[in-house]
Amino acid sequence: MATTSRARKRPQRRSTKDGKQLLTYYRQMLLVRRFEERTARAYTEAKIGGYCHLNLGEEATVVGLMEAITERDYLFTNYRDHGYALIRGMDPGRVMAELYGRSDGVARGWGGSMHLFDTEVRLLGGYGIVGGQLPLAAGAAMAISYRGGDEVVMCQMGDGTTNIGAFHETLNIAALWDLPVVFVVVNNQLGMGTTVEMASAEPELYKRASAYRMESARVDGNDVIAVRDAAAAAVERARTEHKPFLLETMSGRLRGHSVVDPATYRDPEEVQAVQEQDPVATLHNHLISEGIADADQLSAIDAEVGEVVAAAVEFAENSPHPEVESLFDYTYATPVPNDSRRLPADPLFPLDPTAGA
Amino acid sequence: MATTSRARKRPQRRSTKDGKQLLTYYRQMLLVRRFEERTARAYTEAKIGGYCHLNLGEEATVVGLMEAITERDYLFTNYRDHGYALIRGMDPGRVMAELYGRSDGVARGWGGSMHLFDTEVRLLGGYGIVGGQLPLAAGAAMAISYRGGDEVVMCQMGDGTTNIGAFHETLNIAALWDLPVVFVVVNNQLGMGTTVEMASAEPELYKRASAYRMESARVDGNDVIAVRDAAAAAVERARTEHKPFLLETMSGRLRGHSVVDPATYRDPEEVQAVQEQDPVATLHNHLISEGIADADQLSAIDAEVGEVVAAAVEFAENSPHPEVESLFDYTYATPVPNDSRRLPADPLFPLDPTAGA
Amino acid sequence: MAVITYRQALHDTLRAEMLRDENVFLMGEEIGRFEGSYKITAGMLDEFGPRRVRDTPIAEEGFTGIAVGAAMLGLRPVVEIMTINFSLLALDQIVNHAAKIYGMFGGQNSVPMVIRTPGGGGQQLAATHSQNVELFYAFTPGLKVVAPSSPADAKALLLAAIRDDDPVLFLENLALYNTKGEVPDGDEPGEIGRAAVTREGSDITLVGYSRMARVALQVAEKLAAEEGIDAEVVDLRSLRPLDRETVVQSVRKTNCAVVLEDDWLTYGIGAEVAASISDGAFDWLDAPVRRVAMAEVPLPYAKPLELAALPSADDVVTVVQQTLDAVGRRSDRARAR
Amino acid sequence: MAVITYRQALHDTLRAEMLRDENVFLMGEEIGRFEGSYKITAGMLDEFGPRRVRDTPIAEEGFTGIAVGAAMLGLRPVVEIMTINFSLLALDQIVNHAAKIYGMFGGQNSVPMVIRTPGGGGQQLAATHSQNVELFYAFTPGLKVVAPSSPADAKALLLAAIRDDDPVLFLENLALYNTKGEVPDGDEPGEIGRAAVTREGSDITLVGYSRMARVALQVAEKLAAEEGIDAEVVDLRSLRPLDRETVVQSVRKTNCAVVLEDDWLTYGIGAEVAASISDGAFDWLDAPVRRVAMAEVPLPYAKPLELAALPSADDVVTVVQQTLDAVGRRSDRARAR
Ligand SMILES: Cc1ncc(C[n+]2csc(CCOP(=O)(O)OP(=O)(O)O)c2C)c(N)n1
Ligand SMILES: Cc1ncc(C[n+]2csc(CCOP(=O)(O)OP(=O)(O)O)c2C)c(N)n1
Ligand SMILES: [Mg+2]
Ligand SMILES: [Mg+2]
Repeated sequence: MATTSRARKRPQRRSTKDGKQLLTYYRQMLLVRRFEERTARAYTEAKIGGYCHLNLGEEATVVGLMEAITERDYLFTNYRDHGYALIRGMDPGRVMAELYGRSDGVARGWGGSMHLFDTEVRLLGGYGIVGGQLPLAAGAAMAISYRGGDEVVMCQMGDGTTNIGAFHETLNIAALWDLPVVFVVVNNQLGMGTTVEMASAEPELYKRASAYRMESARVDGNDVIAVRDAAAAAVERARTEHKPFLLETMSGRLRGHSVVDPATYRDPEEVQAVQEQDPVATLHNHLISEGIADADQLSAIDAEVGEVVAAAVEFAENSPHPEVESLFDYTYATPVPNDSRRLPADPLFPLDPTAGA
Repeated sequence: MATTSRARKRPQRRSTKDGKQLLTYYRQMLLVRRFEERTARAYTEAKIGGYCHLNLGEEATVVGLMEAITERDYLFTNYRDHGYALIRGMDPGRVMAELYGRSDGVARGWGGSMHLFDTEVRLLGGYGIVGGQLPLAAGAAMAISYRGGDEVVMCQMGDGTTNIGAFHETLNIAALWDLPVVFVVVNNQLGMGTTVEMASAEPELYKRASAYRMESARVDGNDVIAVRDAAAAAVERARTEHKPFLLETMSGRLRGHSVVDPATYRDPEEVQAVQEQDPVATLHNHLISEGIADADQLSAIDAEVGEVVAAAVEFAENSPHPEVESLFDYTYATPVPNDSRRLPADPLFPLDPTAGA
Repeated sequence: MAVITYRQALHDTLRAEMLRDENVFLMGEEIGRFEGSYKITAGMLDEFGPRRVRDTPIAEEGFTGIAVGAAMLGLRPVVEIMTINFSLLALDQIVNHAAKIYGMFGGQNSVPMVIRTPGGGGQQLAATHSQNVELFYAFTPGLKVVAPSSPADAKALLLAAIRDDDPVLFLENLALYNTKGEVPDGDEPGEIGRAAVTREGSDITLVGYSRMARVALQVAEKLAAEEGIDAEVVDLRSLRPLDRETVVQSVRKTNCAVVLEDDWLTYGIGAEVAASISDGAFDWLDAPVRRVAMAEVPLPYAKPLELAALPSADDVVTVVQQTLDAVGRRSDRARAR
Repeated sequence: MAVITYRQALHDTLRAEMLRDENVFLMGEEIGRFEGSYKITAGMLDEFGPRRVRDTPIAEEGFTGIAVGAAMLGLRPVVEIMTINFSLLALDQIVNHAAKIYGMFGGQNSVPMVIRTPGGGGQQLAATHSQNVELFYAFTPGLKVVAPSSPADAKALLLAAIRDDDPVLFLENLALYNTKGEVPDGDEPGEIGRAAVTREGSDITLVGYSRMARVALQVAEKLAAEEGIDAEVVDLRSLRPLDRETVVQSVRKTNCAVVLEDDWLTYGIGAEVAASISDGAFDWLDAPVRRVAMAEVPLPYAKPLELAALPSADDVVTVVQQTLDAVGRRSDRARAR
């Protein structure tokens, strides 16, 4: 049997240092929260197009995970990627500009909401094909181990993603080749409208690691410290022992699958349960009840964060649209003869061939 | 944790009825053995083309499995399918004719060695794409459960097949939807030249069922009774409880991956170990040492089987090649206008268009 | 004859076929509880229950193959693949299995199934979610591929596809779902493998399918109104089999053609159409067959880039004019000779 | 210049590139312990060890995607997919990922990798193992696709592919592995995106790639020897980018063309070639461009059926003759006018 470790218990008491740390996390979680709320608004204002998926309800998970990796590590995510980008250190203005499809966007407006990417912070992409990022992440880990490096790759995915073939193929090879990659299943209990129980015959998803003799754990995704600690242990192990790990975080989705989804398929009780566990509200209350901060301090943080978000929107609004002339600039990295650079109405051959013949 | 049951112990003593049964199985195993040996010869004589994979070393597994399903059940296999076809009840002459690519072949010469198929005996195909048969088999099981039938589907595959995405996707859905399908991993310890340990991070393959809360077991594939009993239990459970099962049978490959493979990559010791467990020789010795039959009786069976095989070859030799005129007969079941029926030199349009215009 | 949307035509037809034939059932991601990503199957789970409206895990290869296997036993699955981009994950089951089983086993077992899936760019879905890869299926013998452009054809061809004994890829288009048209009552299936002349004209032939067949009609009306150009429009409707005859007959009348397509130009569907016209109407053609297609780039997210890359009605107008100019130049030269 | 087989040219080039650049490594099923299904990588595991010669599990989507990820970090994986048929299982990683990553993220990260894979029917491998689906890759912007027909080009283009910063699909062919030819010493890479005129001639242009470029040469020699027909042969070599210019220039000289391909006719690679010729050489063409391609069926196992379905040298001769007849008929008519 594969060994799987249970979720760690969270520490009962926290020191002052923990208190400060928690305030920092609160600020980060709030940044994700306010950024996503603003994103939703921008989407309804038609400033943002395409599909747009938010991290609302996953703030503690996002922040906890990002705390567990260092600058030199790599990150791959799915399309629900705004929060990761922000906390990983992408400039909020450039993230918002990407959502707006502007030339100052992190991917020059080519990727949009689902495809944030920044080599600077080693976030090597949000990906829109469910499961597509898994082999890529394992490949990055393979490159690290090929070179004898000590970086680690973190690969985020959703619960629904554990049912696709790439999950199986990738976890097997990662375990077989001792790749330094930590797979994280952000279990928000839904893949669009499908529950975990409707989609996974083993709904305790972390247990699936046993099919690859891979270690795994489940943790409360609404508890930022618990997420951080579980992820940090997995990352450390990957770094020093070159073993992959499967971490499952349990949280909820506060809104629809994407901005346009009214999520009418959900039971009111289910929604209420998720709202009651809102990680931002919970941490807010915790900070006050533990005497770490008072309501005014927290409002001040909110105001600060609000300014960051407002500045990001302003930056995006003012960023120019990409030039149509750049349309053919990113098909190939190495130029080759006879590459097509035609717009839809351009002819294949000069229009009056006899003229030049 | 998923529940997995250990391989059953085989009964220590056998009754006379068991003895008779064993003789029948011996005859069937020998049919596979002699048929495959003859096939290898025909291949080297260039009577058979394409890829050609033999069941040599898997005779006890093949016979045991085929004993566990009834006439009304369905079978899907990989390309290593000759033995299954014979024991399932396809006419040996028509099987050999298929290998010869003749019009009396079970698939009219269209499929060849890898693609035996006969609706009569409900063997719905040998398949050449590794893992391709798994979704199909689950689909057949879905049709059965859709209609409320009590047939069962058996789906054979090799050890190497457990690493491909379709394995994961199919087992998950089969468990989720309670499909009456028994998956059988014929672990012959190699996928071409790759060992199980080189390919599967969990080399005890039956344990992978736990990722789907599916029951599973491992059994000695060289012991025809053990295979039969383990498979029969799984089939019975699928029939009555509508639950899928994963059965792993352990055996060895007596020759190369396919007829043309000299298997120079194998250690001599490894090959010797496999030869020492040769299921046909083992059963031969067992029948004699237990006094179930004497050497003459067994030789007589061998002679009989030899005649069946010789007759099959003769039938194949005499069967006509398919007519070139039939080339376009099996592209579509429902005819449609404008379907292409052109040979490579045929024009798209009549050659002198002005003539008819 | 009611005027309904393309979406409604699909929905109503699926529902009618489910009522008519117990063997017909639906399968796909989010088609039940979520009522379909594009709501084609809205209300179906409530009406028919989970036995006949199956929400699947995210496992395109698995569930598509399960449909193939179910079809082998005589059920008539109608699979929804959320968009054609995701069908690439099921390609092995579609191309190596669904398309091969009838032939490879010598005609013993047919595979009566339908795969419904929408293509189409223009929704700012970026490079991996905006592809038009119907080519992959249209290229594959053993499959049939239809691509209706109107609500009426959506109904007629879906009826035909469900009742056909072969695997049929049924191409929809995100931009067509809300378009409206007259749809006949009754349940007369269309014919797979036949194109339609959707507008008669004498000056030039416009050929398209799916969304671009609709664009072709709009352009033809505009050309007639604004420039007095009388274009004939051929809607391919079926990509495999391809009805070359109808296309070529039209070009033999008009003597020139423009092919419209939403996919990439090089090797796209239009390449075959242009090659076939150039062959079959060789002695009639007065100008080269031009194609209006998507620019050959991974489609960018940013709106101005996406707009520039996608073929538009204006692009078609430009190319029609250039083609008629070329015809003129050639007749001038002929006159001068 | 040594005369070696196509197989040897590939093997030697891989080995040399492994020695030259530590970032180059090999990955695929059975390439190490088994020494490759077609023995291209024979001896490589012994020489370079398992770090650089990686036997993978049977998991095309997984290991191809792992190569993409490794390439993103600057390694230069050379992946072997056993035959192009199995590449369909990796299509999502090739088309949705390898081909998209550079563009979709605005040019931040290139994907320097090579996928080597053989196509080709004619080995009685039946319907699922005899397909030629290079079209799927040739159609996809972001990929480069080369299809050498000679040992010399195999070497030159493999060098170019490995050193190129983009994902390159390198098409081999089962029937070419044992063919021989002169191969220059040194390590000068070829140029991706350029066709070659491999035989000059004035009567007709034959266009092919991979195995069919070789068949074209053989047919040309035969036509010259037996019928005094002087055919020009263009070997496409690169399918994406496609060098239309070289093809069209040839046809402007010979005034007629036949396109040879191993894949299915409708929507096959030849459709684009024929359409491009018909467009770019419109005023020069004296007869329709004909294509010689595989019959549109799932390829049967039985030898006589397989032979009938596959394009042969004789088929090409027939079509060349018919084309020249048509040219003759047309000049007769012109003369009569
Ligand atoms: C291969 C593939 N199939 C289907 C989709 C459509 N799709 C987008 S998101 C999604 C649900 C994913 O659920 P989960 O993995 O739980 O992630 P979450 O959205 O909850 O973060 C689906 C089915 C897709 N993008 N890719
Ligand atoms: C998708 C796919 N990849 C690769 C191959 C080539 N191939 C044929 S058999 C085989 C090994 C299969 O091993 P296993 O599943 O153990 O079956 P066995 O041959 O031992 O019965 C491989 C890699 C294939 N047919 N299909
Ligand atoms: Mg989820
Ligand atoms: Mg095996």
